[in-house]
Amino acid sequence: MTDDLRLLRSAGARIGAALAVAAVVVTPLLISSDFWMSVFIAAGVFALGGLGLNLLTGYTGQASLGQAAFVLIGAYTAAWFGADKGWPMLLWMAAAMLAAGLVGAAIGPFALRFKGNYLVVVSIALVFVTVHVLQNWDSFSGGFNGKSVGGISLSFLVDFGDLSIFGKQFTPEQGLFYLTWIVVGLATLAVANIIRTRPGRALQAIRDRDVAAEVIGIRVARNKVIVFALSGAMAGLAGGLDAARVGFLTPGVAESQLLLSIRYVAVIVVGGVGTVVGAIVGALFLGPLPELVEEFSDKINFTVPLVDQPLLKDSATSEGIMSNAVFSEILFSILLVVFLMFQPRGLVGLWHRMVASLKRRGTPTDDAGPDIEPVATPH
Amino acid sequence: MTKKLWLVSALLLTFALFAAACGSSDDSGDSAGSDTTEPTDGSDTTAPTDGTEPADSGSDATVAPDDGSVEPAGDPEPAPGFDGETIKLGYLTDESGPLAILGVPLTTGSQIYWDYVNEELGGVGGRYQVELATGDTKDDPSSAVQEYQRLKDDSVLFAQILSTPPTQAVLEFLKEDNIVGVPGSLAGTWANEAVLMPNGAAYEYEMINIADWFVNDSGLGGVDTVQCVVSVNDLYGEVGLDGLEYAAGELGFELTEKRTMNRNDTDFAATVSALDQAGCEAVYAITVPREQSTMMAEAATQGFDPIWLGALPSYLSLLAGPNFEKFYVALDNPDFNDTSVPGMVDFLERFETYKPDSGAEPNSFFFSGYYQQIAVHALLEKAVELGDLSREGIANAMTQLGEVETDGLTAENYVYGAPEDRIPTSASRIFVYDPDNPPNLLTELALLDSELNDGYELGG
Amino acid sequence: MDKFLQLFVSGVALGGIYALIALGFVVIYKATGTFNFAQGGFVLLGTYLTYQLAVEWEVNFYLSTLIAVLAMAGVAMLIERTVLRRMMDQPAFTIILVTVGILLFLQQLVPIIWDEPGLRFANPWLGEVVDIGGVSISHANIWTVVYAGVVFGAFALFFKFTRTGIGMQAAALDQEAAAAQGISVARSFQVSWAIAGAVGVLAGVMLTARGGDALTPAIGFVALRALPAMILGGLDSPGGAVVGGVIIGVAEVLTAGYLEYEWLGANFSSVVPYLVLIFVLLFRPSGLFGTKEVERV
Amino acid sequence: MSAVLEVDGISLSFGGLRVLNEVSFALEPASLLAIIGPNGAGKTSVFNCINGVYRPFEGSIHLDGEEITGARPASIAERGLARTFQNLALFVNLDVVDNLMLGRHHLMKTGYWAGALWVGRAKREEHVHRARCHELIDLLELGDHVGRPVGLLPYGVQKRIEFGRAVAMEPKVLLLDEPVAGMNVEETEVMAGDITSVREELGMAMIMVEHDMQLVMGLAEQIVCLSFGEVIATGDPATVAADPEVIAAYLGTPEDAV
Repeated sequence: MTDDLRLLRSAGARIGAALAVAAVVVTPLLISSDFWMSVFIAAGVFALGGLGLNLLTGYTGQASLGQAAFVLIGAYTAAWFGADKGWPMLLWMAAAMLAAGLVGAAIGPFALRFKGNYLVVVSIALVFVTVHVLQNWDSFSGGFNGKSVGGISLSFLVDFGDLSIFGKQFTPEQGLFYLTWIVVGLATLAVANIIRTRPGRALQAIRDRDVAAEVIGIRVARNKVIVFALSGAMAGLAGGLDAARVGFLTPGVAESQLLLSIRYVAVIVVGGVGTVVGAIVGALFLGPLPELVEEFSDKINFTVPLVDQPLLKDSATSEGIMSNAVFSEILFSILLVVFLMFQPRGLVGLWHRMVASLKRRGTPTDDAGPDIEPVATPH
Repeated sequence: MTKKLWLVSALLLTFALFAAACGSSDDSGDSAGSDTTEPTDGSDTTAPTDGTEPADSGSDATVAPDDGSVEPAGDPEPAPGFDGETIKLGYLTDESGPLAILGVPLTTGSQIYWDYVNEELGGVGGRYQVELATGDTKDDPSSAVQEYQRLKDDSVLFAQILSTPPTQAVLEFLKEDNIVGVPGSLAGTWANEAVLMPNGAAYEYEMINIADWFVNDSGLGGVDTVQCVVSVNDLYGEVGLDGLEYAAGELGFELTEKRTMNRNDTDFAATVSALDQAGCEAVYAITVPREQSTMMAEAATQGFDPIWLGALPSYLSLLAGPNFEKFYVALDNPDFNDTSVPGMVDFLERFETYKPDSGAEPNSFFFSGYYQQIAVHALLEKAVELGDLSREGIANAMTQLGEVETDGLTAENYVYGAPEDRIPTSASRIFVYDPDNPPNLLTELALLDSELNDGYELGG
Repeated sequence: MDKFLQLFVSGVALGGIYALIALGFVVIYKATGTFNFAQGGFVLLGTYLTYQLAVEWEVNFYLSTLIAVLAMAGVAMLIERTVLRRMMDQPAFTIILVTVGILLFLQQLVPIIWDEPGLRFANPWLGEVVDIGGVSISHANIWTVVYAGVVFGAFALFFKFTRTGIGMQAAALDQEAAAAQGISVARSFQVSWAIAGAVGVLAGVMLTARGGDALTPAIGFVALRALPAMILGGLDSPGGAVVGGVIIGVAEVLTAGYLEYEWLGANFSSVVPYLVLIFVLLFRPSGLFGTKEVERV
Repeated sequence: MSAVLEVDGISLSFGGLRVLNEVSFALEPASLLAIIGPNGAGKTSVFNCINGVYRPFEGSIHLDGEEITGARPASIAERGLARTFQNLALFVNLDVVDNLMLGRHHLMKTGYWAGALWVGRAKREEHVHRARCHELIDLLELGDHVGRPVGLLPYGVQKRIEFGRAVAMEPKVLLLDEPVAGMNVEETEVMAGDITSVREELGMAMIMVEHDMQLVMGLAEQIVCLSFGEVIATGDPATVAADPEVIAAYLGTPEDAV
């Protein structure tokens, strides 16, 4: 009777989880390139921030374009405590989560007052204000000049910055890869657990019908504030890890941070809104995309008949219609629109549909899968 | 990991000692530094490396000794970015971000230079063809680091890293991997980094030069002129302002109104009004080109018509407009029509030959991308001569490079070496906007190296 | 006092541009009930089209603007027909994201077509200044205000007196009821997108055609600065968009003029629109002139 | 004070329009009270006042002797009041079990930390309450619908699930807002059976707003008739049905009258 309480209900899910763990363990053993490691660390960072955003948007229905602000806050807090003050890893991680979480909690009350469209703009405002503060709070952030994150500790039980297991020496990038994906794994487990228990159900109830949720005894306000804090904290931790990857932080301009926020949204849209693994799937799909374009650009240079030019420019100097960067951006925008239009449940939904259709072919029972849009933002 | 760190620090130490040894024999050189001699043939002073410092007893510090003679030291071994035939150079530039306006022509200028080397000289050392690989930083540290990681194992060095924040971000990695990088920006602090190979006069010197010129030589104003400044909010704006404030203090004038601006600003109504209301007669512009031109257009609409005194990045050769004839700028490069400068004649000729099909006119950004590669070329030639194109070999070559001749393309030649041994250029040419002098629409007024520069400490 | 007046006039002109952009946001919100981030893309593409005509092909400036206005109306209708029409029953956030995707697409499309990073675009009034009591007002600024006024007036007349306009208001209130009354919801959506595209061109031209190298793909995002103006005025109120635009524009320019170098930080003015917005919303959650959202159980 | 819910002279108005005028009634433990009246009489408004969605400007409401006037809905729910909605208010993307589990939200304690860690009480609690929900699903014969988002289920089933969710809250008082509205005859019978079996098994007090007079007469022990926000009759079903004022109020909608 309580079989449906298991985290991984089907054999397929269990195999999938085992494969995922194996992939994390094996990848650095197979790939030594700092570049690809860096790409996958970045994907892990996106997965972590996306996981938080999915909790907020996918499960609670709170629209936000502010995720980049929390990532920034986390990154700078990590740099301040981890690099400047030399705190050990767990402490700077906690600080990054706490700082971003507190800002999230402070935004929460706005979410009570503003819904849907207004909330989106308030979250955009958060990005503008955060960038402005970081640009100007020199003593904390280094202002416009940015801040070095050199010397940040990656050590807890083992030193991920100088990892050596069974005599196998790993590069710092490989160590950070392990650290990042361990964190992503733990966060995924935590989110999955929250979702299948009382607090997670409450969030979904708020998403589907907040007035009814209140009426059955769910403290909507309190839960919204908590979920903003949680989502912020996860983004903050993602920011801290990204700071360790990049080694240098600048606040950039608000518009570019807004683009980053959109990227986080795209990660969950493409992966699967309101699904636990959606953020990971989306991040692994979208994260390496520009790099793949860059890597395989020579394969895409089929000639366009009229102009007789390769489609892509390998560099800014060679001829072509568009640069690799522009191509991957345009691909990204098209993916976002196409997924929203034709596959709003993302890759995870696509997978479920495929599995369902395969099953149907085996046993001719009419078991049309659920096809309800999971994000139900209050209008 | 630790082994790598040891190796790098041992190497750096070796170079430092090396440079110290060279420097001591060369101490008399002043900032005009026209003697090309010492560093190149002083290179056989390898003795101190072993003797003085116990710390470098470890491993690979021995790369230094095998460069002893002027004779070619044999063909360089394949190394990251060098397969024995082709030398690959990494370019971290902005192809699609806010600085694409600079990044694209800069890289094109570089490409023109290497096309010339490949076609006409047969490549570096007459043998090795040079290829460019670009990574798009979008002027963002995160992308810059990612692109750095992508290119680093396939580049002997980074021949251009555009803009300050990406350079700062990549610097730690350059140090760790001991790869030489050429910043595409002129912040004076770069001169202090062993792995960086700056070009041209630092922004600080540019501002000191133009202030000195304006107050003392221009005949346009003096210390009593109401002078103001607009600077961009980043390291470039900051160091430029630092140089300017130093100059103001030394020359005895006030900066009446100080404004800042952000990259990507589009509305300058308030800035222009404030400058106008403060009665500014001359405005120093430590700004970026697109925004500068927008600000000047706004000034025109408000009927505000000061003298503008710009640093290199504030200027774009496309400038044209009703109130631009009072625009003065400190640049390194000579007048494009000055046939007395041999390097310029070459540049224009090579530009015609190798320019992209789109049919662009030569301008300062193509030019900057071009002339920056002269030093890179000299460095590669040196490394080939020393028979080592590995990272260590190139870093080593830089300590021995000495003065690089630019055939008059810079106001002064840069003398490379270990950081404390370098003699950065500090001279600038002052130009005025001149619509009748295409293609660059500038006419040279002066070439000067302000005396104040000697008293100014870069990165201080 | 001169400084204040000068800044105030500049602020009103900037506000006029914000109002023009915000009007584009409002018309779509009024008809469809969602945000259209692609408005920034209309501003962007429309301005480049105008540039292409007026500068590259040397067509008369006013004629260029008119052609671009018509062309962008068409482009916007096309986007509505091919993308948004299929998404009418989706949640608001999904639709917002689709429009964000369209914005990104247009933003990448433009540099493919026009690959110079910055283009100079000048209006015919460049450098023309009127001096009124010590305050110099550029013709460009006057035209901006005139444009905003004319567009707003046309809006008011359109919604009040034309069949389509009245139908659109009805469709926005209750799509089913409107359909039952024989009002074509699809048609009202299409018209609203066409108007948004057209208005975007005017806003973009006023924003960039001021002589500097101001025409870059980044202006698609500059349009986002008009969001506060729209929200401040009330999402569904054209009059509110104008008032909101002027308030935000004046606030931004005045803070830039008076608060530089304070502890608030450099370029504090760039966040002022958002701070004003949040402040006002805390007291009036539906903006100054917006329709109050009523919640039903 | 034996009544489990006491509504005492509450009045409500919206923008000067008086919706309720000094409405009073009392609900005896384990009984079923029906509120009837023509459309717009204020029946749903009474519910909204009781469960805290609206706040009456005068009068008081006591739940089990405790004043709940003006408290927030969540807090009233925690004190033992559940309701269903005239227009369904289910959590459409969740399945039957989760919807019922949400009904038990206030009976559970697991917070974010415990939930995330899935240890000790969180796990136990989840098992216990889930078992309870499955019992209820069996009682209401909803077993066939487990595992699918309730938004995809037929309307009649959704109505019953909403009823189940309210029952799962184990309230002292259950408010049913038109439980059989829009249902066909068979569905109505099933619903009536559900209501009866819940009363028999669990013995909770209920208030029902309903137009289906046949159902009302069959289930209710007491009827309150509202018209234009005022109570015009109170009493057992036979008395109220015979009340001339009630008949007058229903004129024009004869199909509702018995």
